[in-house]
Amino acid sequence: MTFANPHEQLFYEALRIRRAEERIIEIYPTDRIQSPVHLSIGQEAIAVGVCHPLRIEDPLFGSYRSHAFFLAKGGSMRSMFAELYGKATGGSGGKAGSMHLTAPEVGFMGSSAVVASTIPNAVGAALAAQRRETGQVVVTVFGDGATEEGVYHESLNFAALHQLPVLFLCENNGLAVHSKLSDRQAYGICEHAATYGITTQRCREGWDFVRVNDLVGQAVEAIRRGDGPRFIECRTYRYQEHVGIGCDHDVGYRPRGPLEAWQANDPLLNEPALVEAFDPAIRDEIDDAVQFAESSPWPGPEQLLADVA
Amino acid sequence: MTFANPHEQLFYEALRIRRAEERIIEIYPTDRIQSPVHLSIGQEAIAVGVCHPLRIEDPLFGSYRSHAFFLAKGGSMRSMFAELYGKATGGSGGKAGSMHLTAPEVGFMGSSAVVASTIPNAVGAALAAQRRETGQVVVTVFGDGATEEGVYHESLNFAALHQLPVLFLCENNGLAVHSKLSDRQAYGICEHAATYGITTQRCREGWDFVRVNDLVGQAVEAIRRGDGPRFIECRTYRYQEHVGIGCDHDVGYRPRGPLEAWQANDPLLNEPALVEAFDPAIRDEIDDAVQFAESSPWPGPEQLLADVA
Amino acid sequence: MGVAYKIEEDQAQTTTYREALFRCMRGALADHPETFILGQGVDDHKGTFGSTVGLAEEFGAGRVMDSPLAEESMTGIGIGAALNGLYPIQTHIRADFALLAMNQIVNMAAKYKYMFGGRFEVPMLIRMVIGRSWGQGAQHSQSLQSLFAHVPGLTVIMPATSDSILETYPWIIENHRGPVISLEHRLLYDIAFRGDDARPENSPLSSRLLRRGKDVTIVATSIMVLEAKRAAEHLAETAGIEAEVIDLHCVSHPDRQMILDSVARTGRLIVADTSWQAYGVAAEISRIVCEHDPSILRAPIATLGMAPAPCPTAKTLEDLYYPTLRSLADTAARMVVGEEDHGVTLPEEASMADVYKRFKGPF
Amino acid sequence: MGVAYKIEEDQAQTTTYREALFRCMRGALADHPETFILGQGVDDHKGTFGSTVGLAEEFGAGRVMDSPLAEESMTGIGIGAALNGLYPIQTHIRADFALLAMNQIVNMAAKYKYMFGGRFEVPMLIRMVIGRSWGQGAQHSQSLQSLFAHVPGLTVIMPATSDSILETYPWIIENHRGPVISLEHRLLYDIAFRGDDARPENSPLSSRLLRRGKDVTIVATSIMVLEAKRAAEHLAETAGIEAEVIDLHCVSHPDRQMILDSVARTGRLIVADTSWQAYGVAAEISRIVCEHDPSILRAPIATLGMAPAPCPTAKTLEDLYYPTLRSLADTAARMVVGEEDHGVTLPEEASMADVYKRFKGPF
Ligand SMILES: Cc1ncc(C[n+]2csc(CCOP(=O)(O)OP(=O)(O)O)c2C)c(N)n1
Ligand SMILES: Cc1ncc(C[n+]2csc(CCOP(=O)(O)OP(=O)(O)O)c2C)c(N)n1
Ligand SMILES: [Mg+2]
Ligand SMILES: [Mg+2]
Repeated sequence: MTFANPHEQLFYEALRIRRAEERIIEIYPTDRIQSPVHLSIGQEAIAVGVCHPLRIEDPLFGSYRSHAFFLAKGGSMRSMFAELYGKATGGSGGKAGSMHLTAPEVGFMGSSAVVASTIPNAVGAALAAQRRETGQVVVTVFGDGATEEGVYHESLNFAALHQLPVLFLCENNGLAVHSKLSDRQAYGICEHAATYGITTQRCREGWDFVRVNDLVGQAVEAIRRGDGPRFIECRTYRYQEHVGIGCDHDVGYRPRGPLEAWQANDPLLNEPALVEAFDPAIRDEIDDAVQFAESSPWPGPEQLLADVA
Repeated sequence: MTFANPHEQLFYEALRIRRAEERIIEIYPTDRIQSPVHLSIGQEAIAVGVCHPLRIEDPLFGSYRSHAFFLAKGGSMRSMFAELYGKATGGSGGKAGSMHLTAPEVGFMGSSAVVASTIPNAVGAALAAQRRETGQVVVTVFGDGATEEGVYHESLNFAALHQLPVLFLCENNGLAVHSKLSDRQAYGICEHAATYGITTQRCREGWDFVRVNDLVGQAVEAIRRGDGPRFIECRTYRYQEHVGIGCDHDVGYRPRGPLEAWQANDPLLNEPALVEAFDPAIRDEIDDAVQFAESSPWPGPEQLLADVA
Repeated sequence: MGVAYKIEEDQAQTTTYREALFRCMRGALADHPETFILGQGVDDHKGTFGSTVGLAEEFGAGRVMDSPLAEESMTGIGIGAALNGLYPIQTHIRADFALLAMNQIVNMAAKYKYMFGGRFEVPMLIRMVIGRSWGQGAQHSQSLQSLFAHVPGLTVIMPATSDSILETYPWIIENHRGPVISLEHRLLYDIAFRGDDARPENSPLSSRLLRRGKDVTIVATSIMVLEAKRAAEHLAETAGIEAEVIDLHCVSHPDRQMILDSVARTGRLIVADTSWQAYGVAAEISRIVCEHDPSILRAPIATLGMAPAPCPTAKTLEDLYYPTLRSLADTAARMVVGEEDHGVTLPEEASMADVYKRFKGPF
Repeated sequence: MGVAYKIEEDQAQTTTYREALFRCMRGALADHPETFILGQGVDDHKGTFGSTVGLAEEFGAGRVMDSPLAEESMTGIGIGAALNGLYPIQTHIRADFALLAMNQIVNMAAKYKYMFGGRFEVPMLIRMVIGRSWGQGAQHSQSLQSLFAHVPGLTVIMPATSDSILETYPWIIENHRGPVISLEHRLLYDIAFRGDDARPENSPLSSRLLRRGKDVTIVATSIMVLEAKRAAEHLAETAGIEAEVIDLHCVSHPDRQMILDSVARTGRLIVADTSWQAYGVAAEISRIVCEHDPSILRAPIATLGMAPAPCPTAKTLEDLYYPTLRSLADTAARMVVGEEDHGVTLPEEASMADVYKRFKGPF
C-alpha cells in the first residue's frame, strides 16, 4: 500500500485498528473470544502517532488496553486474533489473551493487566539500552489512572536521575474504569511530571495522529540524541465501556456531550473518501486473520506446564 | 520547671533529648541496650519545634529514628529507656525496642522500621479525624529518603484530594544511610509536593527550634481551621552515624565542613549558661529512667504469644 | 448490639453470594457508624460486582469512598483510620492487586498490635476477589490465601457460601479487633444458596463440618467446597461412597481437631484448594496431620489445586489448569476403591461447568 | 565459560559466607559484562555487609548502582533491564523490604515467561537478607521463603554455607534464565566454613544430603542447617543417635526423592526452618511425605520454626522465639528414644549462641 502523505498513512493505520476492534465486537457474542477486552476505539490516533516515529527495535511496553499499540507497533493481525481466540498460533501461544499481547519481533514487549506495572519495566529496558549503547528509545504507555500508583513516582524519579532514553506516554482519557480524574488526582499530570526535571508536553488534540506523530517524533529524536527522558500527555476519549464491547453513555457516569464533541473531530468518522478507499484492504486483512484464528489449533496439554521457570 | 521564654523552654526540651541520646551512647558498650539505635543528635530542634504547637491528642507518626519525637511529644523517659532495655515496663512491654517506640497516651502513635510506611497511616488517621470531627491535626514525620517511596506519592495525593488535616514534616538531613540526596532524587522536595496543591514551606535553619515552632504553629493552626494538608521541609544535620552510636565523618562518604558549620549554629553547643542551668534536672530525670529500666523485670514467657491477633 | 443480619429462617428461600455480600455491606454501614468502605469503584453503578451498589447514594460519599489507584497507601490509610477510631472495609476486585499492598498488610496491619505490646488494635476487613475462568489469565486469577495465612497477626477467611458471609462478616465487624482478609470467589457471586448448612457453634472464624461420611475426608476451600459437596452427593448416590466434607473457611485458624477427628474416622484425606499446592492449603493440612499422628492416614493423601504454573488464558489449558468436580470425584473414588480402575461412574461436569461457562466478565 | 569460582581444593582453608558472597559478586561482574548490581547502598563503604565492598570503585557506578528507596520500581527496573539484555543482581538488606516489591516479583518476574508463551526470559538474582537477633524486631527479621516458594515461576534458594553460595551463584548467573530469589542469613555472614560438604551432583538448585544417619531425618533450611549438623554431631557423640541431615537449599524445588528415601530409611522426620510454620517449609515437606506415603513415618513429625507471632525485641522473648541447637537436639532425642524423658545430655548453647551474641548490628 502506498500513501499520498503521512496523513493518509496514519489514517490507514488508525482505521485498521478501529476495524479490527469493531470485528472483535462482532465476534464477541459468539463467545469464541473468551477474554476480557479493553477497546481503544476513539484512542487509536495516539497509538499510530506514537509508533510511527519509532524504530522496530525501540521497545514499547503497554497495558491491558493494547490492541491499538500492538498493531501500530507492527504486530501481526493474525497473531492478535489467534491470541484472542486462545489458539496455539497466537503471539503468546494462546496463554495470554487480550490483556497480555506481545510481539517482541517488532519491539512490542509486553502488556500487563496490573495497572502501571510495566512502567518500571520500560525504565529498566531504557537503563539496559543506555548501558549497552543500543541506541534504542523505550516507550511506556499508560493511562491517567496509572499515574496514581506509587511505582509511577519511583519510575519517573529513576529515569530522570539517570537521564534514561525513555518516553513516558500518558493516554489521558479522563477515566479509570468509571471514576473521573478529578475524583482521583490532586495534581496536574504534566506539572507533576515536570518537577522531576523531565521535559513535558501536552497534546489536547489526541484525535490528531499527525500532531501526535510530530510531537512524539521530536521527543524521540531528542531522547535518541541523549537528552534524557521525555513526557507527553495526550488527551483522548474512550468511546466504548471500560472493559467489554458495549457503549455505556446511558448508565449515568458520563454524559454524551463530550463523546459527540470528540467524534466531531475524529478523522475516521469525518473523511468518508479515505475510509472507502482503505476499507477493502483492511477488511481482507482482518478476514484473513479471523479465518487464521478460527482454523488454528488449540494449544496442547503439553503447553500447560511449559515455560514456567 | 518554669522558663523565661519559649526559647528557653524549647532549649530545655532539645537538651533533654540530646542528653538522653548521649546516655544511650554511654550505655551502649555494656550491651544492655540490645537494639539498633538511630540517633537524632543534631536534629533535636525539629522534634521540639514540631511538637510544641501540638495538642496531646494530635496523633504523630514517626520512623525508626524517633527518640526525639517520642520525648518531644511527651513520651516518658522511663518508658523509653525501659523499652530500649527490652523490659516489661517499656512503652511496648519490651517487644518494640528503639525502632518502634510508642506512647499513645500522648498521641505518639507508632514508629516503623520500614521507611515511609507510617506516612499513609497518618493520612488515614487524618481521614478518621476529619470524618469523626475530632479537631485533631495529624503529623507524619519522615526523612528525605522516604519521599522516594511510591507510597509517599500516593499519600500526598490522597491527603490533598480529600483536604485532610495532616502535616507532612520532612526531616531532610541530605542522607539516606550513606547516600547523598542528589544521587537519589531528581526532584526538589518542596516543588514536587506543591504540585499536589499542598502549601509547602521550607525551613533551612533546622537548628532553630523557635523558627520551626513558629512555622509549624502557623501550619497547624491553618490545618485545624480546615485549610487542608500542609507540608514543611526542614533542613537538618545528623551528627552521628546512620545507625549505631559512632561518628563517621572519617569513613569517606561525607566531609567534616558541613558538620562544623551546623554545630556553629547549634544552640545546644553555643549557650553554655543555659546548658549549665538545665543539665542537673535533666541528668536526674535520665538517671531515674535508667535506674528504672535497669531494675525493671523482663517480659515473661506468657508475653511471647500475647497480643498476636 | 446484636448480629446485624441473620440467615433467613425460611430454609426454602435462597440467597446469592452477591446478595449476602450486599446485605453485609449495607448492614455494616447502617449499624456501625464507624465503618466505611474504601476501594476502587465502590461507588460506581456496578458497585464491586453488585456488593456495594447504591450504598454511596444511601450513606454518602464519606462512608463509601472511591479510591485512587494506589493499593499500598489505601491499605495504609485504612490502618491509620482504624487506629483513630474508624472501621475500614477495603476492596480489591482481584486478589492479585493486593500484592501491591503486601507491605502494609504484612509489615504493618499484621504487626501493629503485637509490635507495640498490645497498645493498638487494627480492626479492619479487607475483601479480595479471586478471579477465574474466561481468560482471566495470569494476573487476574491468583488465590493468595497462603501468602497471608503464613503471617501471624492476620486472620484469613474464604467464605464458600452465602451463609458463611452472613455469619462471618457482621460478626467480625462487631467482635473482631484485628485485621481480617476475606478471599471471595468471583464465580460464587451469582450462585444462590439455600442456607441449610450447619452453623459453627462458637466463633464463625473456624471450620465447618458440612457433611458426614465414613469413607474419605475432603477438606476444601472456597469454590472447591461446592465441588466437594457435589462430588460427595454424586459418590453417595452412584457408588455408596460416603465422603465427609469440611469447609476449611478460616484458613489461618483451621479447626485442627475437626480435621483430625474426621481423618481418624475415615483414614483417607483429600485436600481441594483454589491455589497452588506448594506451600499451600494441602501442605498446611498435611502438617497438621503429620505433627499429630500420621498413622491415622490409611493411604497417601490426595491434593487438588491449580497446576503449578501461572494461569493460561486458552480455554483448553484453563480447563486443565483447574481441578473440577469430575477430577475430585475421580480422586475420591480411586482412593476409596483403592484402584485406578475404580468403576465408579463420574459425574458430567454439567452443573458447575455451566456456572463457569456463563461467566463472561465483566471483571 | 567455566564456573567462575570453584571451592578451594585445599580443605583446610576456610571461607566466610561474606567472603563467598563477595567473590561471587566480584566474579559475576568480572566474568559477565551484562551483569550489574542494583541496591540501596551497594556502593557505600559498608557494601551490603561487605559483600559488594569496593566493587563500585573497581567496576564503575554503572555496574554497581546505588538505588533510591523504591523497592517496587527497582525490581521492575531489574525486570526491564533483564528483558533488554542485562543480568541484574538486586539486594534487599532485609527480606522484609521485599514486601514492597511483591507485585513486581509475583505478578511480573514470575509470570513474564509463561504469560507470553515463552517469548521472554527474565534472568535475575534477587538477594534478600534475613535479620535475626539483637533487637531486630518485627520488621527486620522475617524469613519470607514460603511466600515466594508458593508462586510458580520463582526459584527460591536459602544458601546455608559458603559452599552453597560458591556453587550456586555463579551457576545461576551463567545457566539459569529465570528469576532466582536467594535468602541469605545475616548471622551466617561472619561464619567461616571449611568447605567439605558433599556437592550436589547436577544442578546446584536442589537439596543436599549433608550427613548420613539411620535414626532420624532432619530437613533444615539456612542457619538451621548449621544447628542440625551440630545437633547431629552432639547426638552421635553423646548418645549414639545418628541423624541424617538434609539441607533443603532450593526451597521452591526440593529434592523430593532425597527426602522420601531418607525418611523411608529413618522413619522419623524433623523439619527445622527459619520462618513461621503455618504454610511454611514444614508444611510443604509434610505434603511431600503425605502425598507419597505417610506410612514411612513411624512417629509424628516434629517441626521447629519461629513462634507464631511477630518477632519481639526483648532478649528474653527473642530467646524463646527462635528454635535453638538445644531445642533441636532435645526434639531429636525425644523422637528417637521415644520418651519425653530421654536421658540424653543436651548441648550447651555455647557455639552458635556465641555467634548470635557477638552480632551487634549494624544492620
Ligand atoms: C494495580 C491495579 N489496580 C486496579 C486494577 C483494576 N483496573 C483495571 S483498569 C483500571 C483503570 C485504569 O485507568 P487508566 O490507567 O486511566 O487506564 P484506562 O483504562 O483509562 O486506559 C483499574 C482500576 C488493576 N488492573 N490493577
Ligand atoms: C522500605 C525500606 N527500605 C530500606 C530500608 C533501609 N533503610 C533504613 S533507614 C534508610 C534511610 C532512610 O533515609 P531517610 O528517609 O532520609 O531518613 P534518615 O535515616 O535520614 O532519618 C534505609 C534505606 C528500610 N528500613 N525500609
Ligand atoms: Mg484512563
Ligand atoms: Mg535522611
